[in-house]
Amino acid sequence: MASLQQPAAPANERSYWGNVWQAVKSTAVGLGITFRYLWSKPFTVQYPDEKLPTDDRYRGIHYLEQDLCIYCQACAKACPVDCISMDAKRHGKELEWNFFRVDYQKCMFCELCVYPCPKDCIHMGREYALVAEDRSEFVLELTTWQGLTEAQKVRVAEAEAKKAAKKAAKKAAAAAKEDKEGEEK
Amino acid sequence: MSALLPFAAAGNGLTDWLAGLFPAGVPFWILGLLGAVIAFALIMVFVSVLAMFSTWLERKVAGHIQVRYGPMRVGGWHGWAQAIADGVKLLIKEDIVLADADRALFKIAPCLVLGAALAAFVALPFGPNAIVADLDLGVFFILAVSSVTTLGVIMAGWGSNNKWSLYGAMREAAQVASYEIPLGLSLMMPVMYYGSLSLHRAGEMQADWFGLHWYVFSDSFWLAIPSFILFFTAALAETKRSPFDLPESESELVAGFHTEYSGIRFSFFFMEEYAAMYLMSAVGTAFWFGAWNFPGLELLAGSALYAPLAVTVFVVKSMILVFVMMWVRWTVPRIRIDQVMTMGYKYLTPLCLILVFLASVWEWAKAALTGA
Amino acid sequence: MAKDATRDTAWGPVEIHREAARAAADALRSAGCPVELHEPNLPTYAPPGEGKRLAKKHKEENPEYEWRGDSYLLLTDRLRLLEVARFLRDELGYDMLIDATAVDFDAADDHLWAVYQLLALGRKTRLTLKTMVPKADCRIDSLVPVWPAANWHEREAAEMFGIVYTGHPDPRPLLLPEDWVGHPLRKDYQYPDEYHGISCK
Amino acid sequence: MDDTTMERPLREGERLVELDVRTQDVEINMGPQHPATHGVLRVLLRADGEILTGAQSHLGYLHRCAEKIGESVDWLQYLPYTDRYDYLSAMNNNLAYSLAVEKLLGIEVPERAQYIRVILAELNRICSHLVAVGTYGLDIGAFTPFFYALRERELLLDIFEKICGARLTYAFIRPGGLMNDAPAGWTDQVRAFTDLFERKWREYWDLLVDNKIFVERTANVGVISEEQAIAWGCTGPMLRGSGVDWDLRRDQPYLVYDRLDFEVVVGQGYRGTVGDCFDRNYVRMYEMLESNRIVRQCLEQMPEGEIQHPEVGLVLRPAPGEAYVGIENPRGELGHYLVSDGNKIARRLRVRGPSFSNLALAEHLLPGCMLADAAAIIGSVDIVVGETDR
Repeated sequence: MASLQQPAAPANERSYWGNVWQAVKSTAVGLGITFRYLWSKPFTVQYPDEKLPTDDRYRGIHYLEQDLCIYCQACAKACPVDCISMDAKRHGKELEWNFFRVDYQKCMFCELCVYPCPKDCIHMGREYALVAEDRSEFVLELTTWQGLTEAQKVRVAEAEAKKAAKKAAKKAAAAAKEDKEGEEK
Repeated sequence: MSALLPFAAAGNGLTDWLAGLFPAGVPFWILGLLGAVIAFALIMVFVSVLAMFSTWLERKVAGHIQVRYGPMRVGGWHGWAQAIADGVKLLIKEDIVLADADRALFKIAPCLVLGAALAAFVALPFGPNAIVADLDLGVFFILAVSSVTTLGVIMAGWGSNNKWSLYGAMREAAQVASYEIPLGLSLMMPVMYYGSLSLHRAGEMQADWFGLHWYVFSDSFWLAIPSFILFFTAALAETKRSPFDLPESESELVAGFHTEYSGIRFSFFFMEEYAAMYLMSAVGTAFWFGAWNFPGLELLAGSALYAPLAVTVFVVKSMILVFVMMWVRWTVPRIRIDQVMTMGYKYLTPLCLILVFLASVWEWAKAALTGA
Repeated sequence: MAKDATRDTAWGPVEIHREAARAAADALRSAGCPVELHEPNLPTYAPPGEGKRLAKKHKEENPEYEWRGDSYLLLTDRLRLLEVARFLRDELGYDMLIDATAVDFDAADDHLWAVYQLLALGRKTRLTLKTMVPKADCRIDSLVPVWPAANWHEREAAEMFGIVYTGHPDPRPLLLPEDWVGHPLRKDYQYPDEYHGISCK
Repeated sequence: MDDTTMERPLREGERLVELDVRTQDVEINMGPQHPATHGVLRVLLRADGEILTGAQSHLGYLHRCAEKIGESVDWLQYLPYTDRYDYLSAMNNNLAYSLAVEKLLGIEVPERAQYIRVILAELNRICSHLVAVGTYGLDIGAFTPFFYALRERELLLDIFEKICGARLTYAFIRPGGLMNDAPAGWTDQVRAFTDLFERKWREYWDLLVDNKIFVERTANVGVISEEQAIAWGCTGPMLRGSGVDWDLRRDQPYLVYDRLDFEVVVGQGYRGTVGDCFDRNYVRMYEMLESNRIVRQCLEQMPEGEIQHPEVGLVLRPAPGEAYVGIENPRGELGHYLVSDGNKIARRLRVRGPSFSNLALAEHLLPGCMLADAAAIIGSVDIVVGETDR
């Protein structure tokens, strides 16, 4: 667009009638532009009633795929502001979740917690409005369940039973061995 | 508008109408006082409604010019009740008077400002008969009284004990005092044309040509149009509207002279601003744009509809000019104080003087040619 | 696509600045100024797998710390800073002081570095000028008479590192409150427990 | 004001009368909360009526210890903090920091990443200049251009949101490349914007910059001479507005700027003196168009490929050493001077913000101007207090 190239500096029009003319002309041009926009459709939306869609990559409030999480703390370590805190108890392979909290007073939505995750289980969500009456309410709990799920309980019980059985078997074997040794003596 | 109906029916002068209602022998001062109270009440109601409507309109105009909506929530259709909500909020808000303020001046200032603006409405012809007092010096009275607001602004600026407010007040003083001159001079052209300072007479004289014999369409149109532009520019400065809103320029003086005001006192300044805008627009309408005259309106003369319609025409015409003021405000940047002075003294005043000279020659020549 | 001669890396020209540093060092030496030219190697990225252990390797291989990066001029006698600065500006065309700051590399060190980034608009070169400021006598000449740009940078360095810039026209603290205790960017800085009744922990 | 003071020798019979008028200057606080100081900057003004007789900036209200934080977080963890110095040009800040870390690491990012970086940096420059020009209008008293500028900025923010997910503080250009590749349809969106923008640009020019009142308010106000700009270390539009033909993108090219064809816009006293407020604004206006051109060329030249250097992980350990990289931010040269001791945390992280140096000069421009010019001059410097205070 040739018209948008930088123009050469004009002679500084500073004569009396030049000033009058420029003032009237430039104001008229401006009034024309604003008048056109007066009748155009507004660009904004009525926010709470009408929400613009956020993009797929939008960085909003996190969501956690809790069943994938292995409690490795990689996200918490990567966080520049230490806003992620988590606690879980390990039962062998199973995790008994206590909490997984993100403090949204600190969080700056930089997405650095998402990259180091080995299981790809923490994501930036698309929610952005977070309103609370108390500061403590900005600390969100991302887990959907605490403690053990029923399935986990079953698995833990099975594992423990297995362990106990193994132990018992070992004990029995040891006892048997002892008996045997005793008999031999 | 219904509030103005008794006016319209009143004939020329409220006291005459009142005299008819009371038995003869009631002292004149009682009628006068009663008339004054009624007139004040009517003007107050009119100005309140006007200010509410204007704030709403201003915000809608600003919004739509700026590709947004403006207020949309309160009251349903395009937030029409927003101004009422704002008014109620301002009324019930705490009235803060600063500890270090000059309390007397601080409290008097808003009343003085609004009072002066209201007083000027007395001489406005809303319709052929709807005028509180048809003064022979009508427009002179309006100019004189409305410039009293400056005093109030200076009191507010000084009384606030805030440096920004003081700056606002000083600017107001300099600006309004300067622009009285071009404002008065630009009114000389229509005054010479009509041969009268009365706005009511100006309205009557523009009734010919099927209601279109407005000053801007008359044989003096080549004087009318530039003189109106000059008048309008000076009126913008007089009413502290952008680009001449230096006394309250928010990017420099925070909020200028009303920085420290809140609640009802603030709303007085607010109402004054819109009242002054309307006042200047009404003077412009009365002198340049045919006052209450409109094609076809004459046909209704004598019917009951005539008076209210005439008032409506006048108010609508004035509101169009108010709209132009708003439109200008949301288009142009703000002038610096020395440029305001330059513009007033080096541009508007000389141009007005040139026009006054031309107009006097023209009117003289017309009179000489027609042998009047 | 032909590469411009002024650019040799994606992060900007390097060779030109090295060349400029050499030239400046020669000129300063011949003018009798006590400067040393330091030309560390440019950092090279280790092959895959070794990158993360780079620092460790460096320490093992070079107990003395191999220093890498931009070449710089080290002024050995800090008392002649003003003279050197004038020479750089007037004779060598370094007409712009981009940055003046200080570095406290280690709490155990007995000196700070005062670091100046210079830019020659005409020759399109940069130069880093460094000098040592002993912590025991933490004062150095202000460069405001040479480059007014040093004004705020020196004020900031003064409050952050406790360097006294002698001859500075306006030595008030800039970013910190007037009554702030300590110099926060020193490595031995102790965080205050409270400031005007506000707990800092 | 030009013909108010006339000093001439006394004529015959004249005598000079000195009036014993004692006036006292007013001291006014402009800020920390003031509409024209663009954030929490406090300028203490001394004024004789409307004429300013002195000015002094007080900084530090927004000091967030960026450099101290830099000495306590990882190299990569510092990235989100760079967004926050000049929050209007966060992409450029990311880029400046990433380039400095890459220099320490000794790596060059893949070509596609370089092109996307340039596109993002230039779009971000438009974004930042739109706010600069718009808020400058606000300072002068014109409200509407600000909203038009924000409208186009919104489209840009959508573009940024699409590629990185954030709208203001991106943390997207990271040492070693980019956080993510451009999604499908992104380049089309950018191209559509570049076409639209040239049309809309004309509106700002007609409505604001060409307006007589705007010209009167800015021309011959706050004139910075070439020597002054250089001596005070002004960079960016401040320097170019004063007529110095200097642009790091051309004179010390980084990334792929040496392959792109663009003009360096220099103030030429378009409406008044070279180096006045109008020229600085003029430079910003035309730089937007040049950035638009650069974006177009990048879209054409951009190759396919990787966007991340293969060996750069999430924990960086640059070799012991130091690096200074300065790039052309919308407001001037943003330099990072990094000192590493080979650990995963910086030893010293110095940020040289352009607004910081530019503002240092501003207070020297104010005395002698009018009170309203204070807003015009501080606005034309276009500071972001997040950067002056860091």
